[in-house]
Amino acid sequence: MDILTLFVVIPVLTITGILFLKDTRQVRLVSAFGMGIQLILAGVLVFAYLSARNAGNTEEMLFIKDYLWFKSLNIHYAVGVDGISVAMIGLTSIVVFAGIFASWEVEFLTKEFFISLILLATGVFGFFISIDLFTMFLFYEVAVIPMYLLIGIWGSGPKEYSAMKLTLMLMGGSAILLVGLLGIYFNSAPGGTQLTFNILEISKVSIPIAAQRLFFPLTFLGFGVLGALFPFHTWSPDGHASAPTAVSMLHAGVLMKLGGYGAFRVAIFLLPEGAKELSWIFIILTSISVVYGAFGAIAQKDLKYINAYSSVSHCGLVLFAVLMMNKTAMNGAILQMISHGLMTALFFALIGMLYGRTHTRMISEMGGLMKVIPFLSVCYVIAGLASLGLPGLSGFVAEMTIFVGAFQHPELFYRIVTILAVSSIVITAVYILRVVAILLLGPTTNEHHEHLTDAKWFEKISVVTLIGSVAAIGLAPFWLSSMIGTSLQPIVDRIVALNPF
Amino acid sequence: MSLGTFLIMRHELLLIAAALLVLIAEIFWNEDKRRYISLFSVILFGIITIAGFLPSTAGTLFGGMYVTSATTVLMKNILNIGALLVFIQSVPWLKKKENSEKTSEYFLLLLSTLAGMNYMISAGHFLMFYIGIELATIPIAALAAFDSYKNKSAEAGIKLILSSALSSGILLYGLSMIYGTTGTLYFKEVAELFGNTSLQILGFIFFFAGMAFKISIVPFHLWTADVYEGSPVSVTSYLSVISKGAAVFILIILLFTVFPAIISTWQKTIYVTSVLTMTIGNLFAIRQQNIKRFLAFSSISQAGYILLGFIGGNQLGMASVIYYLLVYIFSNLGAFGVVIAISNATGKENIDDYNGLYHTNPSLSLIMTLALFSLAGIPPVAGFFGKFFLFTAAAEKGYYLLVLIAVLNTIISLYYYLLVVKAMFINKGETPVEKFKSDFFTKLALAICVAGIVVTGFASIIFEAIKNLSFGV
Amino acid sequence: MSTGIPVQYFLILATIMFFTGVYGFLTRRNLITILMSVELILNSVNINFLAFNRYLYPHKLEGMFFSLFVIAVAAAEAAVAIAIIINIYRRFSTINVEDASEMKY
Amino acid sequence: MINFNYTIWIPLLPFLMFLFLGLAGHKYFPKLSGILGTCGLGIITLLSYITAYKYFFLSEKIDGAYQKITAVNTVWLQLTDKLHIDMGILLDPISVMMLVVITTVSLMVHIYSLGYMKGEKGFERFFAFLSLFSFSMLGLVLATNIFQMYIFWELVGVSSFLLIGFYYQKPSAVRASKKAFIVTRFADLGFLIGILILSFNTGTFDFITLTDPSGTAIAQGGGIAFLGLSVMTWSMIFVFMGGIGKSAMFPFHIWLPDAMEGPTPVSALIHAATMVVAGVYLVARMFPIYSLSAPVALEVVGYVGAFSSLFAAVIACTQTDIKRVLAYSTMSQIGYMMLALGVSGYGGHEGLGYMASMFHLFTHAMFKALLFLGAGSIIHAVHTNHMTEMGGLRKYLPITHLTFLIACLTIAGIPPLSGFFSKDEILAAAFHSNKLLFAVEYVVAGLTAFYMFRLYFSIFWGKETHYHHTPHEAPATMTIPLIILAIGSVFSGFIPFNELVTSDGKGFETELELIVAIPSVLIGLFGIVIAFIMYKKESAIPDKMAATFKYSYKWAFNKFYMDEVYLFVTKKIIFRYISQPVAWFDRHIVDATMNGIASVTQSVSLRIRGFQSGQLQKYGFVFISGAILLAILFIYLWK
Repeated sequence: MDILTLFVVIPVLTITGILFLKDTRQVRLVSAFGMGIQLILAGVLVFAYLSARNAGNTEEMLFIKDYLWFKSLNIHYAVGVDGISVAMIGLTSIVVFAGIFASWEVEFLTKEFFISLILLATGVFGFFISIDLFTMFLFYEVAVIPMYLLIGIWGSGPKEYSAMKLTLMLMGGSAILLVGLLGIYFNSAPGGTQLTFNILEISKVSIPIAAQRLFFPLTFLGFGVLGALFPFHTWSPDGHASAPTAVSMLHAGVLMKLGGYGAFRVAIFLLPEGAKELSWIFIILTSISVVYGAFGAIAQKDLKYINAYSSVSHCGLVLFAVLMMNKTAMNGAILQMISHGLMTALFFALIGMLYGRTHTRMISEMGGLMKVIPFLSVCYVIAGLASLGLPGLSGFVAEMTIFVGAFQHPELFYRIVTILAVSSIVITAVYILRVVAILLLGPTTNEHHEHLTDAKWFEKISVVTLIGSVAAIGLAPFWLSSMIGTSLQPIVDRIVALNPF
Repeated sequence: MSLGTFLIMRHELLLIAAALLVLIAEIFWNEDKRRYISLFSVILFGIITIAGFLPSTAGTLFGGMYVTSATTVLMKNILNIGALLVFIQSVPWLKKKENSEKTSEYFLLLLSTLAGMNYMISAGHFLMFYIGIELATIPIAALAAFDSYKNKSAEAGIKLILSSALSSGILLYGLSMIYGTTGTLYFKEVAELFGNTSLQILGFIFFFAGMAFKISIVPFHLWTADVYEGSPVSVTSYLSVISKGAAVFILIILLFTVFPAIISTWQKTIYVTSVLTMTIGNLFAIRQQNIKRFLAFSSISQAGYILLGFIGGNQLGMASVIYYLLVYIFSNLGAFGVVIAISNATGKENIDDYNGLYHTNPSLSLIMTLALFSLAGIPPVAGFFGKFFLFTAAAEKGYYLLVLIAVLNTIISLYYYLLVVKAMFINKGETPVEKFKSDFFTKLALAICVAGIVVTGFASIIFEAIKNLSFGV
Repeated sequence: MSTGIPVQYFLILATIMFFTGVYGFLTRRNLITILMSVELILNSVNINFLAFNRYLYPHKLEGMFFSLFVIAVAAAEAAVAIAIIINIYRRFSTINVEDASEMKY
Repeated sequence: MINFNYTIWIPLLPFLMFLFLGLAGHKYFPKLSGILGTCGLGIITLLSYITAYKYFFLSEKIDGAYQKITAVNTVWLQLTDKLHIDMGILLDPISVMMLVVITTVSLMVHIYSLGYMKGEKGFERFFAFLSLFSFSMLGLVLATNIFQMYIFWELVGVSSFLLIGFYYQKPSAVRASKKAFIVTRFADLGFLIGILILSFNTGTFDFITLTDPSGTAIAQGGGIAFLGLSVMTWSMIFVFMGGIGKSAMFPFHIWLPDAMEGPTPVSALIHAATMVVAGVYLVARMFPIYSLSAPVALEVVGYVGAFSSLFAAVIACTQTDIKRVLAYSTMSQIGYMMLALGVSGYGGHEGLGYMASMFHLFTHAMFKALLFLGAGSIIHAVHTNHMTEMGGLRKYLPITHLTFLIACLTIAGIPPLSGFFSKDEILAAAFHSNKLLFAVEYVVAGLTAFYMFRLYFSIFWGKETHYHHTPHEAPATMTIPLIILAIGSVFSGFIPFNELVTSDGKGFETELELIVAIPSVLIGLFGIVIAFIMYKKESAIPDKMAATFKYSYKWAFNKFYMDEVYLFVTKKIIFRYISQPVAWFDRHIVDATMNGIASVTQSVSLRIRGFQSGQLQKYGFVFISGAILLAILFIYLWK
């Protein structure tokens, strides 16, 4: 068993283990144990990856394992990672780990909850390790579908409506994506050799330009829906608002990253010429996402809605950067995915914890919580500062990399929209501070909130894990950035070879 | 020509023998022993199913009227598996007091239809085909009206028999034109002599309409929902899976081997009808309250997806169609199995009645969910693979737009499948289905279905085997 | 090759019969009459087969045999249909086709 | 070469102190954290003085010019092949000077706070934040590249936010901190855009490369034009926008008066002496580019500075909150510094304005910190900010009174106090290059003297006010810093800035230009006299004056309604006319479209249900017509 497959096997084993348990406490412990192992495994993977690179291994992907699955269609179960996937796997395991602790107090159908949650995680891990489009797509859908139950059963508010909307829109995206993938597959051998789903092999041929024009928009749009591309983002506010804490964390933190990662790994990498030709359309859409999401967040009253719109804005930035098609911007996109993943998970975790205490998410009904629950409040402020791009926390690193990268684009149009996107940092500051000011600072407005208890141990584990990661990336971004940068080189080389700027 | 050559007709002969045995048992067994008729039939049929997998040789009989090949054997085996599941599932239903008198009739009729289907699939001549198709249809009308004390059942019976008579008429009318223009009814010869004249196309369209009726392709599908709703659940499941499957098999054989000359015409026909079928099927399914009617429309839209495998006329297409049917058998019978179990236990057949089912009968709900996800094409269950291959087959020939329409349709279908899932898991039932224990047969059938749903997808060997036995135009 | 009535006449007759049958199927309210209309359709098909066989392909008998089988199958079909119609009559106390429409939409 | 490696500890130590106090202080040693923080800062101050000594007196000069020394530099984040953000320490005259200023004032403020903040809730938090601020500010001035500067620029912004909002349960403090952060953030947007444009055109962030007067960066940037101005000009104007925000120049000054909601030591440190001069420092840091490659941008700097100084001085004359008066005075003085930069040239005697600006920055830090700490001492004693509620305090607070008087005299430009020298250099520089700005500065000089002494007389003389508790002098922890800073204010004018801190690093000769100096002293005295007449004793003159110039007084008193303008823009335009419509649009148009697709599907589904009528014959009809239609379609249309 290779190390990468373990990332799928361990969650599956955990699920199997949970299936045979009756006691809620044991279910929690087993989940935490399984995901703890997963976290350790991710650490091992990072270490193994870095040492392999240091040892001079310059292959595009490492730890490649390839098993023929469906011979007639040349479908393989093929896994492999480069720095980007390693980083994403790291992110996922952190968020999942934190998510387990954030949902420690789920009482209703606990067993089913953790099974669905870990199933979702399985899909995400599988997605990131796959280098075969078929398996990638398979895991992608595996990750999406448990959302329905997770939101529908354990959610709040208009949960059924939100769950349905979210599922249908995301599956709609994946439907469009499927056509794009099939298009790539059937154009993967213009020389008449065997068709393939393998990303690495497809990247070595150049798909006819007519096909690229057709399939780039489909593929990008397909992934874009999950990446909350305007105007297909509306599942996000409703979905996040209704979802239980851990699900919001996982969804905004990890699942939305599937969109960005896929757009980058498939749409841009495999169809670079089409991307180059048509990127302007999506650049406009993503720029709208970035600014529009931020403005949308200002006017919201519900904490989760604010964060959902903020995610639209931040994830828009990911797609925006990916479309800029240069190394720095793409590097920024990956960093932004990781950074946003961590901090939005942190946000949702905190919102969940606040909700668990105050039983409301309306900012107007809370106030002055800093005095009552200082630990959570300080964490909230830190999350906010990370979100608005404070240096020293991860958001800054990612955003600056994106902005500098995007601004290196040779065409004036792209630089001007970059300035537009840059302006989102101010709007972000406005809505973050608005919330912080109303929610945490000032006198305690609601007398029911005067005797709330601060974070419990498991909540602290969840939050501290996330803050630690956010700060680690923010303070010392070099290793992560260069790990991603090295992995981006082949992709960039390919893009540059095809589209000399 | 020795008697041994008849052995290539093994499937049909065994079925007929079994039918006779059941009949004999019915006649000679006394009241006490009759209780075992269903068990006897199931075991008998189980043996037949297993025997179907014994290696066999290809060949022809009756001067080419009967043709068998590895492909047809495969198709028959798939049908056998499905029919076996239906047999097992219907045992508890047959044990009910009102049905105990008619147990052997039920098996007898089912076995005859299955024999008809097998003949149809193995036909090398339109006469054999016609006899097969009628043998497969007429007894089913009797089965649809099986619940003779229920209005709906009678209505279903009459709707089925008259519609199918009309469709046979039209099919035959088309066939007569084909005969008139080619002068032969042998598949092989028709294929050679078929041109592209207007009369032949007219004949083909009429013929196609008759076949489309069996597969319930829009606009020839209208009988489906009513008959599915009215018939006893076991019969419905048989209709939706086995009858439909057999018709799909023969249609793909006919299109690929008899009508390759007018491939461009039938591709367009398929294009139009498949878009109509999935869309209309889905649109109707959205609103359904009766679970059987719901599954009827779902099965109509499934037929639309299946047509995607036809359209390319490629080997991959045929393989994906056969494979999808195998998956579809497991998935749909899984869903029907749950419906049957609940219907038998409580008589409830509405989606509303499923509210809160998970809290009383978790395993049934899970099986239902699995089956519905498979029907919707959600990984990692087999339905995902099935749909993926169908779409791949269509995309291989460049029908991207059709694939897009199809995948968008799957979203609608996902919506209504999720409605059922929602009912079971999320909705609070005021009078939920009580907790009940299923008997051995139900459990067995559902276990096989679940195993099928889970394994068929991952085990690539199944698809590869089917692919090797398939052929293109 | 016999002279006399040209083959077209048979075909026209068959077509008229076919559409009469269809018309009857669509308009008559009595289930038995509908069944008879179906028989009309099947018989028109028979005429087609026979005429084609006799006039165009006289050296083989495929059409002849086909129509024989069609007649036989039609009989079986009618038997089942009538049985069901009787059941309908028992349940609905009518054999008007429009009354057998409990299930719709 | 002298080894400057140890300078890494100068910013690092406060950072560690911040982490230490922030994470552990609350639980384990809430009382001790003040002492710890102060000791830490004391060490840094010592290091800074050593560094200054070594840099100015021991390091090697080339061609008589101080060299820019990169003491430490490491790549923090590689962006493109050429562009990388470094973290490092750059020593040159201005950064070393700033080092001294920051550590000195910061140390004073730390010591002062030990007394001032004693017993406050969140004592340890206060010192943690102060450490964070010190770290950020030191990082800012020591930055080796513009991006590092931006990073610390943001960090000082956030520490300022945290400190203004220190009394987080006070709604006005919360509002003020929010306002400060958002306004400066908006300005920083300009800074960032400026950096992007600059780096795109020059391919580097590095200060040494960028500001090398003979380097390629300066030569290149002037060439490319966009909308009539060179790209370099654009980028410098944008960069300056950041400076405007941080230094509270018009029109981004509105946060500064409100920022006085923070504890007074904070106002002294951040909003008087150090952070607010970051904008000046920024322009000085980029000065060669402004001067050589973007003269238009430099003019903008000059005019913005001049206007702000006049604007703020006028408002300061009408305010009654003593901290607000000081805040406007700060804004006015920074306007001076900006103006000085704006009129300066590069190199040698041309660079007089540059030198003067830095000089004034230095002296201003001393006397303004002194003023604020004095004000803090007063507030500490009488528990109010409003000078209308004070009077005759000279008896109760002798030390405060004396030091405050020194500071007032210094800011009024009375020789031989330090303010006289630095202000005189600025006036001289303006005199030689731009007479209009020169004239404005004369007016401002008079106004400054007037409002400072208005303040002084109202507080320490004027009517005898009755106090609840008899005011008493502050403890030694508070008075010692006052005394030290007063000494600094008196004597720092004699530091030979013309030898040490110049635009090109080379020293040059300056002499006192009497033609400029004498009128300026006179106008200062004139202002003092007027204030003496109006406020020495309780008199009706101020009210009469206010009545006479009713409208202009009202305008000035209401700060020319700038707050209202901002409120209008943010509340009305952004919130009501952009955000809410966006939110509405999202819910009711975009989302409704998505839901619309679903409901259309539903309604279509309902519409077509008639096909499934349950009537066998209708089914038959559809069947037949379907078959016939298909046939027609394929025989006649698509064949």
